[in-house]
Amino acid sequence: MIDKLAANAAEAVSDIHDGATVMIGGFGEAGSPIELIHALVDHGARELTVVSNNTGSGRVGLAALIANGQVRKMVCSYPRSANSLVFPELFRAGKIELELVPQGTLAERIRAGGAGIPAFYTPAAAGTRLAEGKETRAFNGQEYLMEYGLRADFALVRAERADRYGNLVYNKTARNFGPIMCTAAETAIVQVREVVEAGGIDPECVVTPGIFVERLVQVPEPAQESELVKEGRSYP
Amino acid sequence: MIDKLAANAAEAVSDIHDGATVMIGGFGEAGSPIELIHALVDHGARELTVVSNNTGSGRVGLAALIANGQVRKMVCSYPRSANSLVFPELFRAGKIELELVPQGTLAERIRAGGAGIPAFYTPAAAGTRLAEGKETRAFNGQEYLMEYGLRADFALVRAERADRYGNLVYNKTARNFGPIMCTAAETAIVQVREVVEAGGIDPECVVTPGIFVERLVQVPEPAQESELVKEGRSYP
Amino acid sequence: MSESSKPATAGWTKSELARRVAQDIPDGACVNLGIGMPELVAHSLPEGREVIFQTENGLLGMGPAPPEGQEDPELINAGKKPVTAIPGAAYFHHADSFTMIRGGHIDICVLGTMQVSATGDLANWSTGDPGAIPAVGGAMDLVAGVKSVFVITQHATKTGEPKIVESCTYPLTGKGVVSRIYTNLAVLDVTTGGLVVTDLAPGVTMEEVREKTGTELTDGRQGNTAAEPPAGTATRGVGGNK
Amino acid sequence: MSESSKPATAGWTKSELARRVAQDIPDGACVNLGIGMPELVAHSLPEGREVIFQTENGLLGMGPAPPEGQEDPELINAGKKPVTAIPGAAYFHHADSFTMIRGGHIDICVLGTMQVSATGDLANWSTGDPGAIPAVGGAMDLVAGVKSVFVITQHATKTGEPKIVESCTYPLTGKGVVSRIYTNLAVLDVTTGGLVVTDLAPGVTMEEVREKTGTELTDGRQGNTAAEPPAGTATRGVGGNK
Repeated sequence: MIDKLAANAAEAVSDIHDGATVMIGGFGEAGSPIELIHALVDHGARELTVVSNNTGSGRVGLAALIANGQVRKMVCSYPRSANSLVFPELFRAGKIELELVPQGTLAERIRAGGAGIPAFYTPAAAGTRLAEGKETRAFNGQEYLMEYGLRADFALVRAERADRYGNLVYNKTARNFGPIMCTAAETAIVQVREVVEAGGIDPECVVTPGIFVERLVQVPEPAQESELVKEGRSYP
Repeated sequence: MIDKLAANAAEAVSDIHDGATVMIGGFGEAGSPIELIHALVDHGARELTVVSNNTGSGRVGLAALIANGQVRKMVCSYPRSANSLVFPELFRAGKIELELVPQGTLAERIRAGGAGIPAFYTPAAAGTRLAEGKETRAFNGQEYLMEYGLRADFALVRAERADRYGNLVYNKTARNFGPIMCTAAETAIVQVREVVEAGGIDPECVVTPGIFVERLVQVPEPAQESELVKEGRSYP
Repeated sequence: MSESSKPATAGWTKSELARRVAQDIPDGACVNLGIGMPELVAHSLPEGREVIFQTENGLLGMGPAPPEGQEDPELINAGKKPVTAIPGAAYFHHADSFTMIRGGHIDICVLGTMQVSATGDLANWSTGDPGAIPAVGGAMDLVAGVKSVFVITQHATKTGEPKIVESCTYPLTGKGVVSRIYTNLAVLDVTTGGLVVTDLAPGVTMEEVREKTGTELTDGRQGNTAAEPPAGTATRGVGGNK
Repeated sequence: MSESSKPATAGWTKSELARRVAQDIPDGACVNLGIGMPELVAHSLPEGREVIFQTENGLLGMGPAPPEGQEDPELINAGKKPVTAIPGAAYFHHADSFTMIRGGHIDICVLGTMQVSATGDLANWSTGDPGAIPAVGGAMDLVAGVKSVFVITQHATKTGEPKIVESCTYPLTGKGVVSRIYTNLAVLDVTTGGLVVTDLAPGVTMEEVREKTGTELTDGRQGNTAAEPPAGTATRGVGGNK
């Protein structure tokens, strides 16, 4: 019987290897799989390339992973925000690389990676500094950049509910990058609040079909990143 | 107040002009917007380019539109099927053009057109007769074809339920090309069985957000193409 | 003839400016608002006008901020602040969100800026300072894909430097992407013939606007090509893209 | 020493062949079945093996045909025949469906064929006859994207022409895409060293297979590199991609 549920977060992330590319869902704290990230901190894999829209806040979640020196390179659209302390410090010190990608291009590159599209053209960033070194091409007189599909060894994603096949639904704007990251990773690892019986999710309302999910971890009451930051917590 | 509901199918298709490109949803009869197509037969616009997976069956729906001499060119993946009579006859007589596109490439071209992607690369059809005349490019040692995004002046789509904003849900495998065609057309015209109040569709379950839909027509009991074909009916 | 001796405080306040922008957003439009001053536009729509707000982090039909205590950390806007969803809203993932944006499905986006040029170049993401952490977010996708890009900004910087310039010195967000500029002093259309002033804030003169602008301006107010209208009678010739 | 004098009816029946294919589909696999003979595979799985079927027209978790009278014209497979959905199924649109297919998320597809070559070229969409209506459907996307492409076919045409050939004469569906060929006579792996026979149907000899094949074959049955095993003892060395 197909059952993708892992015993816990530690088991789910245990084969993430040094040098892996890891996509991490979330837009700010919304959709950030904080328990999976903390398990990855405990696990200790290093030299990671992390693809995520932001770089975390405070010293928990993604920021803790970065603070712990496990990340060699970030691929993201917006690496600074109100409580983002760790990344800016390491970046200024030259201790972490950054590939800055416009948010829509980041999303489309991930989607392309998952869909078997090796490259596509986008108008975003044409004529700007972020076009430097990129191939350009005109279609109907407008300039476009060629961008490559992006794939990862692992994705860490947070969703609301799953069945044993890995079918997923999300919660509100915590959906963001989760569905496309599941498609673009060899191994998509998803933490969910709730696991239901097969058939417990309306097949018309499935957002991520189970084919894109390899492992599930149930975390009924995930920590709230902003609360931890407010309390001045750090991980580990 | 935003309300996209048109009085009837005739009104909804009344500005489809001669020479227009029209995407028509459906995989076989599932999702085929038969009442909108019949309204387009009545309306009479000619020299149309029609993008649709198939070419209809019998002498109703899409087959009736073709039989009526309104279609200059079909863009589709599978123009023949058990009851497909009209297209093969006209095609052999040289009276209709065909652009044959692999089904996944067709879907991706429509999706790209709707997403502002002018072109992309796909492995499908590389090294085959359908690659003739197409630009190829190698990525990681594999050969890909460059394919262009596809847009249309109009889309005719069938969905299950809508609210006044044009948010849509579909029914089972009748979903097929509908959601992507809505994104790729200047004017997406959708026939639905049911119209509900704003808020009557769970925002987590909306398949086509209303931004992609321009007009709605309510058809509570659409005709079933296969039934009409079985009865030997033709339209008009 | 100079009126530059008028107090520098003449012009629209931020909330008046937001209302001035909102006035040009047609009924039924789909609009994306940038972070900061653009967000004020949502609360400034004329009575009876229904506008749909999209936020690129995955919500169409964004409503106002929730009452205190009812914030949901999983229901936020692009600025990561708590919002609500209207009846008839839809959630979607990031690739679908940027299908809306890049695919030309959003009618208007309203963005703040650091500089905007005579040809509609926009610079609003980086000072180019080598010590700064570069962060672009969705701005480059928005300006590349949304049908009309409105800029809302103070006419000049706090130190009096023009933000409307012949050519941007800051790194660009997009080339030739801005349709219209709303400042505390004036409304300017970006045309193939350069910037055209179509409206002045009450008490503001063309001379003052010209003095505070780093590029040439045409006076395109209705009935005026060069002369000043009597104060307070500036007609509003801009009706959005209705 | 030739055994070609055996009756031509030796080998697997269609349903035995479908079972032989099903035996190599590992537990938990996601599988797409082509129209026609491949559809038989769905009903031929060994007891206790859970396999998820995808149909490219928008359903993951396709179940068997419904009882007569309970057909739903909006719940069909790629062959446009009525099917059902299992508990835990999901519906999706065509772009998402081909994300599964092109993106390498489907483990196995089983397709019929007109010809297949020594290098795994597949020709199953067109005779190339100028009078034929060309129709390709999703076959080219499937062979380009699915991890393992299994072909299920009669070993030869009705008129006795080999379908397994040195090089296809019909227009290709894809180049070098086939992993394994299942015929009424044998199972053949496509390897960089050419076609390798890994299993024979009961009562079928290597000689017979070679005679009916248009290209060279290696005998790769366990314990055999060239010699024939005693009839009926052909071991089954192929365990799918478990």
